[in-house]
Amino acid sequence: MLCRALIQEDPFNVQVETQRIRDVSNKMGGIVTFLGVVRDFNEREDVQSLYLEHYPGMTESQIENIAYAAGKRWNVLGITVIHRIGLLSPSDEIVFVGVGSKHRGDAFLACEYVIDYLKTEAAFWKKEGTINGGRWLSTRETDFEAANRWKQD
Amino acid sequence: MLCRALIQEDPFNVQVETQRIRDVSNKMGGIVTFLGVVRDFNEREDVQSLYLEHYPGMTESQIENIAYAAGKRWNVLGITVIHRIGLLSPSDEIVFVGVGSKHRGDAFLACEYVIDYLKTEAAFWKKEGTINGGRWLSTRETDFEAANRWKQD
Amino acid sequence: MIRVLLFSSLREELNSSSVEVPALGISRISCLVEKLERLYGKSWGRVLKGENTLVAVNQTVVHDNHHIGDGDEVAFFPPVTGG
Amino acid sequence: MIRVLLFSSLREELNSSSVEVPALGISRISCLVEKLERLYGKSWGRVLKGENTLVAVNQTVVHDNHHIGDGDEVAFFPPVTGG
Repeated sequence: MLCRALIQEDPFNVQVETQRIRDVSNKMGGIVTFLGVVRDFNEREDVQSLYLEHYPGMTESQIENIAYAAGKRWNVLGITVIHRIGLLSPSDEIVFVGVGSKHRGDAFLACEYVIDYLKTEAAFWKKEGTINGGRWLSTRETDFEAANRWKQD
Repeated sequence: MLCRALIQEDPFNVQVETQRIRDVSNKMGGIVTFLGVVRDFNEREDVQSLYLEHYPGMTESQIENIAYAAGKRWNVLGITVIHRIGLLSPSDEIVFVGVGSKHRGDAFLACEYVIDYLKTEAAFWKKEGTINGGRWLSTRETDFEAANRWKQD
Repeated sequence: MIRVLLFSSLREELNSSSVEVPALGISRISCLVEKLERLYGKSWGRVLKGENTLVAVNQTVVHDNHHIGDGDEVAFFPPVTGG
Repeated sequence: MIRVLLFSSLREELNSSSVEVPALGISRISCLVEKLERLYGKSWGRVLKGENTLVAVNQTVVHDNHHIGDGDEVAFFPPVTGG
């Protein structure tokens, strides 16, 4: 299983990233991707910007750990995670999770697993900029519930 | 819910298609995509090409029906399905399913639902070209099982 | 007239992608198949009555010996294998 | 020395992203927090002992009053909100 974890300010290209996963193996049958988008209504209205901070070094290894845990649990051939940091605007892409596998069922499960754990375990922090100033977000209860589902086995 | 169903010989661009889904609504929070790839070992080895045929008119409306059924069942904002026809080679992308929604859980479920039903219900037929000649494929048992899961509610 | 379409392996086996037959006396799919057999030979009956052959009338798959008539489009094909 | 890192709202509240303190006499996180409080003021104790504050030692989140020592990197931050 090939894992690629990137944290960057620049945008990413979903076409390039999915083809890169496709080319990992000639056994590739399907690629499932999740693309997170900055919404303009996170916890309150009038979000004008989103600032993202991470813990250099730790965040990357947390993402790799999550990806390898997914690779142990399901039959996957390649996982790419790209998370943007810095200043973003509504409708910007913020996170890409791509999982390629021989059979699509594994790719769907592994992709959702990775994004669910990434949301609750990886060291990123979001600050919304609104017309009334900035505010650090708190973790959503629904994200904890999403991650906890994977423990019920 | 905005639905787009295309059947074409040309390749598609996943970056362009995901951005198109993203731009459907400013409430978009996440986009889940499935990308099917032509493998070189479908039911036997040495696959050199894959030829795809469809039933013009019927196939498009079947895809739209599947997409609208997904849109009734989950809270989704946009669904795009692109299926290629004609002559393809191993590692070519053959099908794209993209689902955008406010919350990612809906997008994951709807995307998997659409590809599962597309595999068992939509009028496409695949013929493998191998070094020993051509052979029409038969439906995989695992695809029927995948589609049947959605009936157990 | 009834428009008959054939797809995939059925098209290849019968070496035909579409034919038109007069609707006169044809009220059900079984009548249509008998007519096609008389017009084009026994192989048509064998293939169109095959265990795995599916039938769509006016682009909707039908599961029984459906009523058909003048102006209808009737398609025969094997199980689908897309995606 | 022990390297202390602060992230997100904690960094902003304490107006500092990293400090280094001598490791002498510091064997646990609680000792480190007391030392930081003495060096930089009560607000450090309040923020670092906050109910929602998480601690990582050498880039691994620890859940109790972990042992630490010379050369360790100790980070304090709020619950994560990525993705």
